[in-house]
Amino acid sequence: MSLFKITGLTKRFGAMAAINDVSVNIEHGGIMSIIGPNGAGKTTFFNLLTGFIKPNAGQILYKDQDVTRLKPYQIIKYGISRSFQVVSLFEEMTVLDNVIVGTQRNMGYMNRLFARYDRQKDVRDKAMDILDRVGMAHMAELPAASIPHGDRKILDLSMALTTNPETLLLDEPMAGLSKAERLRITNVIKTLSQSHKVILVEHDMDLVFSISETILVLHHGEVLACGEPGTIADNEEVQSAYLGREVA
Amino acid sequence: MRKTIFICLLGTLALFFAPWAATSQAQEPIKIGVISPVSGNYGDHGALERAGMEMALAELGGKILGRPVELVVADSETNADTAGRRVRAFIEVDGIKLLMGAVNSSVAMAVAAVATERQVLYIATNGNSDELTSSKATRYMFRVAPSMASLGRAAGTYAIENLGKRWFFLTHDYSWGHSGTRWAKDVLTKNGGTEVGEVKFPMGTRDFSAQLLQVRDSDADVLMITAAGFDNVALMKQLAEYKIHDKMKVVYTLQEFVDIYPLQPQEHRGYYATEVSWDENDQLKAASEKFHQQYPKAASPVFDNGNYNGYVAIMALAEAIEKAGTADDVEKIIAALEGLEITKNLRDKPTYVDPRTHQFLSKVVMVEGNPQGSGSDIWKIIRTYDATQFDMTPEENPIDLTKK
Amino acid sequence: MRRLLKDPLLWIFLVFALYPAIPYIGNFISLGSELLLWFIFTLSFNLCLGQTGLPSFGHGAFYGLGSYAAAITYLKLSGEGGGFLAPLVGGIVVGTAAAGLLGWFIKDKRGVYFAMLTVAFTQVCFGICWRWDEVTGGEAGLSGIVRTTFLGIDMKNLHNFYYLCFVVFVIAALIIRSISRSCFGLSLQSVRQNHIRSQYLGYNCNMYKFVVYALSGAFAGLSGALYCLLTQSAFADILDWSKSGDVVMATLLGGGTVSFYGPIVGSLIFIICKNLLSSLWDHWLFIYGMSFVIILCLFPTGLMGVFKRRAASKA
Amino acid sequence: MLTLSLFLNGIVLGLVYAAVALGFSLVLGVSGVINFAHSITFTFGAYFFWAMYKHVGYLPAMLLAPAAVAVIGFFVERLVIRRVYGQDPLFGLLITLGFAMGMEELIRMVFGPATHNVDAPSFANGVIIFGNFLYSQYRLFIALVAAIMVAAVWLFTEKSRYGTVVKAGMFNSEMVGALGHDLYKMRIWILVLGSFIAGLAGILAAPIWSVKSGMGSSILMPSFLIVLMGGLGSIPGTLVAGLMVGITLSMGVLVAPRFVDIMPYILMGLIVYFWPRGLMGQQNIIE
Repeated sequence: MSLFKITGLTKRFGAMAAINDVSVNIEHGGIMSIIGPNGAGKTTFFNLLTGFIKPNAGQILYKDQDVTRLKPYQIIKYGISRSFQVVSLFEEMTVLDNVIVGTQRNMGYMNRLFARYDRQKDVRDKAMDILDRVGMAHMAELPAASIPHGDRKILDLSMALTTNPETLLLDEPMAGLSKAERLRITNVIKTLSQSHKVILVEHDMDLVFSISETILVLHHGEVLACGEPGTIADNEEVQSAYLGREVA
Repeated sequence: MRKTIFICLLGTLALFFAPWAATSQAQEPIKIGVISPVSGNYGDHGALERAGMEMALAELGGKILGRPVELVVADSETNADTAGRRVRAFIEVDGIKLLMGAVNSSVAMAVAAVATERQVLYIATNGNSDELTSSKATRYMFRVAPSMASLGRAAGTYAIENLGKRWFFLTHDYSWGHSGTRWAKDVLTKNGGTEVGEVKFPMGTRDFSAQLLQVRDSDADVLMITAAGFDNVALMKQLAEYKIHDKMKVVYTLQEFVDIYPLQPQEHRGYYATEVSWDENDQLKAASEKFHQQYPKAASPVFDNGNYNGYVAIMALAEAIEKAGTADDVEKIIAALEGLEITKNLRDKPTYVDPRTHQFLSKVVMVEGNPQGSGSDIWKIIRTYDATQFDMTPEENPIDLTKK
Repeated sequence: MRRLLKDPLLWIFLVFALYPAIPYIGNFISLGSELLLWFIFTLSFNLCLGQTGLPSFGHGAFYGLGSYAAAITYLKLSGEGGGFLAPLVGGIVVGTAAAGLLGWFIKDKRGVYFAMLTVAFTQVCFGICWRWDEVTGGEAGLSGIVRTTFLGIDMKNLHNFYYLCFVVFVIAALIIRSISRSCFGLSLQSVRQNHIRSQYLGYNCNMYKFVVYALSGAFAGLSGALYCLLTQSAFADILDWSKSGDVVMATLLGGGTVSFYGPIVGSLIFIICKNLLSSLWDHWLFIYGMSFVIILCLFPTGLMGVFKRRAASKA
Repeated sequence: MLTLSLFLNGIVLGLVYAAVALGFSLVLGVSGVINFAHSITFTFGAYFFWAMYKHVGYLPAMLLAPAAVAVIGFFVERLVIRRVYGQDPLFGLLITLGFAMGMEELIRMVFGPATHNVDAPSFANGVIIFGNFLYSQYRLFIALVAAIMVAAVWLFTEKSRYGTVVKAGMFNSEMVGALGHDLYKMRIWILVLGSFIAGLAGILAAPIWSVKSGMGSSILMPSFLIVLMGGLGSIPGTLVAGLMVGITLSMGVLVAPRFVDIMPYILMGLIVYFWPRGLMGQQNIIE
């Protein structure tokens, strides 16, 4: 059975259909990239998948369980987690505390009334471990608001790991990163993809075609094409959509 | 960082209490704690009350039993919660044993609660609610203004005898308003009148068009109103605007000179019960003249309920202290006050203090608005009743403060 | 032990433990008790505003309902026979129930709408209490409540009652502080700072808002009940939204949004300056209004915000 | 017959309340500031009108007084409101609330605490009577003026060029600034216009409610409720919500006369609960 089974998914904002009758199956394992010009509905697709907004029509099955109507904090339990296109952090907390918020929830410590959050050794260790994996351990005590943009993007990604998910939805994790940082994150994504299913929204075509097993092309809220990088590369519709010629 | 908080705490505490520390002088003055509104919407009513007190004190030469008297004022902000706090500070810090004042009943009740707990004397000047001298009466509280029983029944008696038998009631919807209507209804039913209808309107109502349309729609020949404060000023204007006076006679169970004075002459229409009228006798006329000179900016140019009650309160306290021979023993002063005949009340007949209910009993004056009048001549006296005739009888009000 | 000495809460406890002994200031014993109750109320209010970002502009409703509940429990239940605990429990129960009920209905609302719904709630309560003569005594309020003995200590004595309030304040302050520093406290902070990200980490934000609102209602009910016993009466005036505005102003003045001690410093200055100003000048409201504007314009995060920023710049 | 006159009276009241809330809604919509100093401009309008209408005549005073209030509005913007743009709206609410409290006491100092009286204009002083039905001409006059005010502001925001830019400012002030419109100047003009409207509303209310220092605080809450119910920045919404409040207050006398004053709060609670952004509200910079 496939990981995601999406049938007839539609979401309209007023007259404009951001996602128009999308039906696609997403398989287990490896990296899948979603590409498409700006405004193709990629972020809306992510919002629908993670329950942040409710679709007007259609159904989403995750491992054959219906998650269409669930809210984000319920979908997390199924092992789905996401990072954000526009960095979304807890600005007044330190880098470590940002991650601790996730790990303490995951370890079930979140409702302790009298246990001091900064003295829970096991929660801190798990958080530091996650920061190690993305190479940010040295920034643990810095306020999240003061670290450079690149590191904030990586912190956003690492917070998605705190709910030890099976499926990771990363919304443009590379946007605004320096060359070195892009390399670092690509390796992180590669190692993650062994253990997790990674769904990536990305504009960097060489990166997309080099690391992804399957590619889904969205255009005006509809599925233009879905398949191996090879078939997508020489698909005229995809090229015309990107080169701006309207399909006849 | 820790030390800064500590210093800041101590600093503000010390800063707060400086002014009060400096008030104790050599010869021990008699301190009277006056609690009435200073700021806010009712500030001018409070000022009027205090002016009456100051004037009475001046006439006594500022001394009782030879000791100088000092009026210590606290702002009640027409709020029971704040008034209670300020009065407690009076008692605990300044050791004040004599309290006075309050423009509305909720503040009077709050101060009475503190006075009972701390066993100090409190003379409520202007709260009219019945509870003050019935269900919530306490040994440590006296009340100068007549109860709504006297005012309501006086207005009701005059109306039933002269104006008509079909009444419509317009009631300010809080406990004071209810008591005014209750006593007027008492007179109505006892004299075979019929109640055509009643509308209660909430505090803070500024627009009475809805209520007055209902009044016009009824075929009553008397509109009995119990309303006070700024709502009442707006109501008076709209009574004229909707030409209610053409259709029926308008009667107020209590009206303040201060509320009507700023209105247009043609809005001075209707029959009102009031506690005092400045032109009752020459003594009051002279006193009003003197009052206007000393306090030109006061809310009322003449003696109105507010300043008259303040005046009588000081005179009563002075006579009681003289009779008791002490200004410090509260129990003795209470005993002296009970049954006291207050002669310096600018009236021909002294005010009698009923020992059973601690209610000051004097007169209730019925007046009729004078649309042609100008300046202070806004109404003319049509009947004077003796308050004892209408106050709550022992059956209606079983309270007896003389029994321990 | 050394760490304990550096803890500001300990210094605050010390100051207020010695408060009655302070030469001149100590005479204001009732004001002292009231300050302690006001601290409990503003600290629990700050659990909503400073910790979870809930602008509860009608929080006075739970304080007022708590004091009414205590008065009614006393008059109906324990009567003359004494009974000091029943009114306190009544206050807490009604405070929690009212906050829970309102919290449940507005748990998904945010910002201005949340604030206005709480104001609507407190105004409706005020309207009802002001008119319901049979139960709440209407405008004349409820009186005739007498502080009897509690655990063998005669509560009529003001100093005993002051120290009862002090003990309750110490317990409440420790509980609230530990909550604000606990894992649960961090969860609340995550709801305030970024409720979208917090949902994606698995937190049911609306439920947290409801729970913290009910919890703070309990403390507000408790302080309201103790206030009723202090004044031995209960009036509808506390329920008016301008009273609720006072608690918000005090917390902001002190810097509640950035520091746990903000509400304490804020309410201390707020109550004292209000009393001090009003004895100095008839039109004190003008200074009061203007100074509030100036302070908040210069120090948006309130006084404690200034201390914190200077401490941070030194670090 | 009574219900009909109460309904008509509700419409008249509704229009006045809509006009009162108009200035508040405009400022809240464009600059995202909850301007509680609105009550001050309302009160100043009434006081200035009372001070000048005997010397200058009724109609000229109806233009001069609000103009004076607009000048005060300018200074209010420079002194207080300027610091509040872009901050958390509740912060703006508290600062302007403190400011309004201080200014109210200032008015009391300058003009004295007593109530002043403004009598209706000569041309609308009488009463219309047909059959048993009676209605005061003055209330119809102010309903008319209120309707004109609401229509004028609606036309201004919907039709005129400057108005459309202002309306766009309501929904995305950064974008409008980015497009080259001097957002800085626009906000000042909006507050000045808002003060003008509030001053005019104060003049309409003066003869019925009489002029006193505390009159501003009594319209503050109703205005805020109306704007929330109608939807932030939506002028038709303010009109509809104003009418609803007016009718509730007027018809409420038939249902439960005792609880008429808390009905608007209950109404607001219901509407905001089911329509989170108000009847006609859209996403706004407030959120």
